[in-house]
Amino acid sequence: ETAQAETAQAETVQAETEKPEATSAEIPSDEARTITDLGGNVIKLPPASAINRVVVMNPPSISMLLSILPDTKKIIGANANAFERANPEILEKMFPEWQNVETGFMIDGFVANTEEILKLEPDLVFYYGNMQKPGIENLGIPIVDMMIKGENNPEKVSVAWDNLMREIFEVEASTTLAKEWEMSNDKAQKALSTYEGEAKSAIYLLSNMGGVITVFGSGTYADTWFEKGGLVNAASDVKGQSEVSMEQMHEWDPDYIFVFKGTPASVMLANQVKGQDWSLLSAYEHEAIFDIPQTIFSWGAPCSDSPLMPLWLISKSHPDLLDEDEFSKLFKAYYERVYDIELDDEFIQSILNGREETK
Amino acid sequence: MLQVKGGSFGYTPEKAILNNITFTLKEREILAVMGPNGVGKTTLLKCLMGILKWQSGHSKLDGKDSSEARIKIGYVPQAHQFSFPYSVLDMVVFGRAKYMSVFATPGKEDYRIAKEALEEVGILHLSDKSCNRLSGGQLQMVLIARALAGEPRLLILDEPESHLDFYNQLTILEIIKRLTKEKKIACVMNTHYPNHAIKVADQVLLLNDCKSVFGKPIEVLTQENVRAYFGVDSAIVRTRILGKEISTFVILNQSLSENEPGGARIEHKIVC
Amino acid sequence: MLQVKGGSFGYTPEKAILNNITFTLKEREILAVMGPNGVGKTTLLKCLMGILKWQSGHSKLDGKDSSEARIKIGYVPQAHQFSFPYSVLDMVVFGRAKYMSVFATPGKEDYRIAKEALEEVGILHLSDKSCNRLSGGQLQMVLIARALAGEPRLLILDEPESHLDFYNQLTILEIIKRLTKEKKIACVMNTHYPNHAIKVADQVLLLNDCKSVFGKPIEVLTQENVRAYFGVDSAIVRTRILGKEISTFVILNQSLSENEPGGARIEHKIVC
Amino acid sequence: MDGQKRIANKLLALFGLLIVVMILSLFLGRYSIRPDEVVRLFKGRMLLESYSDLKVAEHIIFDVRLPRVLIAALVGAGLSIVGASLQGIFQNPLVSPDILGVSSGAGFGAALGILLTSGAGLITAGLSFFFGLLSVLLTLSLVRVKEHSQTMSYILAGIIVTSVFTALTSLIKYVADTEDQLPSIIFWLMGSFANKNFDDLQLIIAPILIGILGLTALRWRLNILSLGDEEAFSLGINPKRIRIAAILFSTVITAACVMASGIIGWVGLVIPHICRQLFGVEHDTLLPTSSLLGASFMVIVDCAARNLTSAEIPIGILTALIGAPFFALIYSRMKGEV
Amino acid sequence: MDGQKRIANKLLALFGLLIVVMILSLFLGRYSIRPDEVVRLFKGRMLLESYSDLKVAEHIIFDVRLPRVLIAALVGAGLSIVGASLQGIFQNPLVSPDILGVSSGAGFGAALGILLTSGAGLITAGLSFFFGLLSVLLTLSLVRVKEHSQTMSYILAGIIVTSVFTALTSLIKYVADTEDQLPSIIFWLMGSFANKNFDDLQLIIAPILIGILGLTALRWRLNILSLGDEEAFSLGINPKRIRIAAILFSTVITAACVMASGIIGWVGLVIPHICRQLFGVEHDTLLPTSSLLGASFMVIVDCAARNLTSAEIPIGILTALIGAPFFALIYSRMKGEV
Ligand SMILES: Nc1ncnc2c1ncn2[C@@H]1O[C@H](COP(=O)(O)OP(=O)(O)OP(=O)(O)O)[C@@H](O)[C@H]1O
Ligand SMILES: Nc1ncnc2c1ncn2[C@@H]1O[C@H](COP(=O)(O)OP(=O)(O)OP(=O)(O)O)[C@@H](O)[C@H]1O
Ligand SMILES: [Mg+2]
Ligand SMILES: [Mg+2]
Repeated sequence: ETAQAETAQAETVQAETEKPEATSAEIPSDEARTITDLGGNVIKLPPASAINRVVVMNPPSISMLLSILPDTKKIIGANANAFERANPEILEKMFPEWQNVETGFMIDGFVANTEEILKLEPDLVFYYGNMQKPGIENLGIPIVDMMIKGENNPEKVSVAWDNLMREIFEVEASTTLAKEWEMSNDKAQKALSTYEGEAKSAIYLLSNMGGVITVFGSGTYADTWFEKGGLVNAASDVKGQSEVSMEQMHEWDPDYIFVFKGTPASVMLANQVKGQDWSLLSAYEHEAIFDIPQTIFSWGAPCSDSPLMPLWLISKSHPDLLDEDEFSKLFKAYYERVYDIELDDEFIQSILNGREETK
Repeated sequence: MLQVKGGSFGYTPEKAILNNITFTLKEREILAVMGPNGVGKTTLLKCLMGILKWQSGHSKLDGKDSSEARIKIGYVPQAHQFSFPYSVLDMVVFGRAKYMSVFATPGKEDYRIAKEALEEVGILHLSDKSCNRLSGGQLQMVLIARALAGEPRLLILDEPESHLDFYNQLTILEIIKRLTKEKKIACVMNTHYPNHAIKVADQVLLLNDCKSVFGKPIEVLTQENVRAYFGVDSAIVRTRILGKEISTFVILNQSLSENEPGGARIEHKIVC
Repeated sequence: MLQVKGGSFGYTPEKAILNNITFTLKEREILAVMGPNGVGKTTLLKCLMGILKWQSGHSKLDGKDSSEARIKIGYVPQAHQFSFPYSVLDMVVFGRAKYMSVFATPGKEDYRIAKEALEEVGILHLSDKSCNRLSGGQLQMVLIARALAGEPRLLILDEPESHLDFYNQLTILEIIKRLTKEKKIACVMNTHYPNHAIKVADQVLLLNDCKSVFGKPIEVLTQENVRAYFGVDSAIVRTRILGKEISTFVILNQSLSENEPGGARIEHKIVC
Repeated sequence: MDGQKRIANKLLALFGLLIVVMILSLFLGRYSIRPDEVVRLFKGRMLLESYSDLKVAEHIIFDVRLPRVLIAALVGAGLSIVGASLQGIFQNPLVSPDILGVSSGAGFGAALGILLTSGAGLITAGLSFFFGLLSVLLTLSLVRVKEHSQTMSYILAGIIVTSVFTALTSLIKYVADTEDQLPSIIFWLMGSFANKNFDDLQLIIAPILIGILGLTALRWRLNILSLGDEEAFSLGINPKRIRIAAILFSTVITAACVMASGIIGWVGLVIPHICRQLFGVEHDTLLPTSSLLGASFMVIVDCAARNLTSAEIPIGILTALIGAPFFALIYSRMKGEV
Repeated sequence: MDGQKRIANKLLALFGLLIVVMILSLFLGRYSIRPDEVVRLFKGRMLLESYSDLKVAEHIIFDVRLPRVLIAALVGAGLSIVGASLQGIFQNPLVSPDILGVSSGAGFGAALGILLTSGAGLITAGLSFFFGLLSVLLTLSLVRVKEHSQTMSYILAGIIVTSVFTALTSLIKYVADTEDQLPSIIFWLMGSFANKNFDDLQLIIAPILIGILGLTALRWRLNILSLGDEEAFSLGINPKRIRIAAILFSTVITAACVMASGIIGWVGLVIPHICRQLFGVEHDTLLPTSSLLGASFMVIVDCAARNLTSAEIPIGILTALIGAPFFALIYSRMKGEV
């Protein structure tokens, strides 16, 4: 909501900071409009109809574009990581061209190669934070910052992304992400309102790879997810993302473990991780280790499916309050509302069953 | 020209190596420093040079503290090894460094002087050879040439004749003598060879832990002194060969060879 | 015991330093190698030692190729510098290394022998001193002791008297002589001092680029040979002092000092 | 020898320190176990009893902490003794255990393993060890035998091989999956003792111990090597053979260390310097003291890394932050004898 | 001097090579511009004309490629000349430009800058440069003046300072925001010329050129330093003053290089070795040839990095992969003279 307010304000502000060559040649001045991006920059943009070639440098926000853009062919460049945390079948459905999108222009998945960007001739580039800026500024191409500094609330982030994209592409729709979030929050509150007793503890296991266990402590998305899901973060004494030892896991001994990437939950539940003994953890005993679902993107990060995440968490941690069948229905309905896509039950089940071990 | 007054030095506070060294050397004079191994000859030279600091007393060159007058001193050290293989000519040109501003490189004049110095010691033909491919004696000659290239007022040499064949020994001694006389410089050299001292030195400094003798070679290198300082019987023999009288220092080592070798130096060590 | 036959060596293919060196050395004999600077004395020793490989010919020790018999050779090199400050005793014990298995460390016996060697050269009192705090002469003594600690059959010394005061020069020569006689070993040493050769050597090898002379000192160090090989006039003077006759090698340098110093060695260089 | 007795005493003291440090660090960890419980568990182990109320504690002490402490000690000892040996062999105090390319080779092997198997299993460990050895063999084969200045030749060859393997590792990082594999590779290369267990210990114990014993046995010979080749040769020993032997032992140790815990720098460079200041330059004493002090140091640092925060602090940070002041202290007491 | 003329010719040839390499690399890039268009654009620049049909091409050549090529050349020249100088000063062929802690200090400064400002702006650059200088001043202040073996003292002090700053950098990485700061820091430290522009060039041109000129002016004195302190002293010059001067020039260069392009290893170590083989050990020739060859090398490598793939290959990979065989070739032709 704050982002929206800012945007509204900024529209009246004249873009004085803009370098002249960034505007005059590309955009006929009468059609020009200005918006304020999430980094607070005021940007002159051509009308939505003139934006036909879009490059997205940060992985998760591409999911917003897919939910908004009528013509996904407009996306011509993306960060390769955008597709790694996605379910290929859903990608295929929503973005049939995804295999042909240019990804090579990113150096180390981090900054853009100027000459490659220019070769793509984009009308608009989405980037994430000042660090990605050097290669793309002053090219005469409008660039839009998608990072809200210091914001760790996935609801705020995903809503801001959604609103900004809608504004840029001038899309009017009945289902905005803000509305979806409202519905999701209502649902979650209602379900949890009957719960009494101590909040259960959980760990957001970022990854367990090659003997290295990384978790999300406080100051991360985990804060919001667990709060909305009626859980407490067992790792809240850790700041940010951090490597921890198995001994520390025992000390925390969380009730639930949610796995973002790396070794899938099934392997840990089978206690088959090389060199790690999971069998003495409570979560193992109660089979309470789950892979965070991946659809258009992983639900562990802000994306256009984010409103589903709290409800999924509740369905796992409090099946008595919101059981899996009910969640499947909510999931199905969400996809119909937001993307106009019908998912069959079997497919939904396969997504909720977690990931396979990749070799 | 060179004055040393009450100079003392020790590597450790407990034990002084040099005690109250005092002498004066005039222009055109050569001083030979003699004494047993480890008595402090090299240490004395390093003090004169300013590499080591006198702990008491001082040495003055032309009235200036010798560490300030360092630019006027040419030094040929005792032992050597190089990590970078410079050519002989380049090595000798280094002797010119002190005359050049920090950012300068040697000019034609410097190379000319370096070549002259090489010619003077008779190894101009080695100019282009790499210093780490020289024989021990050749290297010694190069270092002497380098000191000469610095056009010193005072030349300090640590055992300049070591590693040289006896032709070169004579050559170097002659050069030192000639330069000292011609160029109005003074010279201090360590030597283990009384013959060499007798041949070229105007003064001899006989070093010892507590007492040192300074004077003319013939006066200093007496049978008594040599016995007291080195523990060896000796004599200076005068022979007439081919119509010329030659003084030669001879060691009378029968006493030694009849005793156990390696035994104590019976008459050595003067009582302090 | 030591046989060298037709030995040749050169650092570069174009120019051989050593040509067709042939000599035989018996037990209890000392060979003095002489020659001008850069003629190849050190090179010869390194070839004997096996550090450098003969390019033709060979040298045999007790009938074995000398590179195989390396364990029986003690070597004292010419120039030195250490990066690690071992104590004198430790340094001398290194001489025992060749007798020990690869994984062994020196035992009591080794230390005893090392101390004996130190005593033999008269520097037992330096045992605990660090090698990088010794005077040049002291270091030379340490290295000689180290070679002795290896109980060699053949002792090779490169200018062992350099840097030594004349008492120590005599000591070391005496030690070499005594060991050679007593322990039935042979010894090859470089020297620039004819007096030393005359005093201790049984044989002298006078080296030159193309021709070398081998024989008894008095026979080899003739006035003619010295002039031909070194370009210096000399004589062997016999004096009677304190009832003992002493032979001393004397250089008659008037010819030199009257000529330009550094000038060409007029009568030098034998025609090959 | 009076000196030898004094050295034996010092070694004994260092060994005692190591034992104390190791036992103490078994008592410390993020999972809270009361000291009396630890003692009870130890007793239990010896009496072959097991307490069901202390199941987790038992697991933590014997399966988590114990192997980790042992590995840290082995790696610390190994890297330090290798550093001390190689510094002597190459007569250069800037030489560290990875001078001949072991670490870069082993690092490459591990990265390759992670790329191929997406995990840090036996294959990764094997590849790491294999490429560690291979890189040094490559270095040795590059060394020209006729070379005059042998040690420089080794060092230059090492630089070449190191740079090639480092580049190849970067190449792997470059093609690796940025989401899963890349972080694993980066973490792995950063070096850590987190989550090491008895399997890891089993892998490295033999090579490291053999290497340490080998180097210790060679210790006196290394003195002679440190005098330079010509000198060693003239003392009647074959410097090349000893050098090769020492290099091979060192390589085995370093490769095993990298295999177990990634690339841990600094220790192998600095511990020998500290020991040289404290106990003298003789390899005879330098090698055993370095390995004992290195082991204690590493156990202490790892204990700190485990305990200070709930997140594992990368070992590299702590090695330097704990080691640097220590080193500075020793260094300021030095008398310019290096 | 005949020799001097020969050297002048070599320098001229190297300079020519550099110019050719720089011009050629302006023609090459991922965005295809026809050679004739490049030529036209150059003409246009000189005639102060601008072609509207080549607007993008003009931007790419003059605002993207040109500053980048210039920066690569400066950094290559700077690091190489610093390596050559410091190797001489410390009489140790393993010395690289970061021996006294510059790189680690500058790296820390940059990491701190990124942490504080979340960006790589002027503040980050300034902090980087500042801490680069500071680290060397720290090192110098740690060096005991009375020290007997001066060079070892410098090197050990450098190790201490380096390790502390490296640890501090890791600490910053550890507390940095993993979302955007950490990748920025890692990316920055890895070293890259990607997305450099004239602002970056302006920042580094003065310090690097001043440093190169200073070192070149000192080049002959460095010969004398390389003989060792006592020797230099006995030749009537003050080794300490020259050493400090050379170190300060080197520090300014290295700090500027790190500020511009992160930590690029290897070049400063290897180019001097190559030049020593090709042109001899005299610093008189070694310094200018190192800087010219280093510049050409860096421009070539960077050109390859830009062109080979669309996602730039990190410069560190290519430096090693291109440089190593080259180095191996030179090395195998060496005659053991190092
Ligand atoms: N750096 C040092 N630190 C401590 N003691 C030293 C150092 N250098 C030399 N000494 C000691 O000081 C004494 C004098 O040494 P110096 O080198 O001056 O002797 P010298 O007279 O030149 O001997 P030589 O004739 O053998 O060259 C010796 O006993 C030596 O052991
Ligand atoms: N490593 C080397 N490479 C090439 N040439 C060398 C090398 N070492 C010595 N030489 C040359 O070989 C010749 C013989 O050297 P050597 O050291 O054997 O002489 P020497 O007789 O021992 O001289 P000195 O009496 O001065 O010690 C000299 O001309 C020298 O320049
Ligand atoms: Mg001396
Ligand atoms: Mg010789």
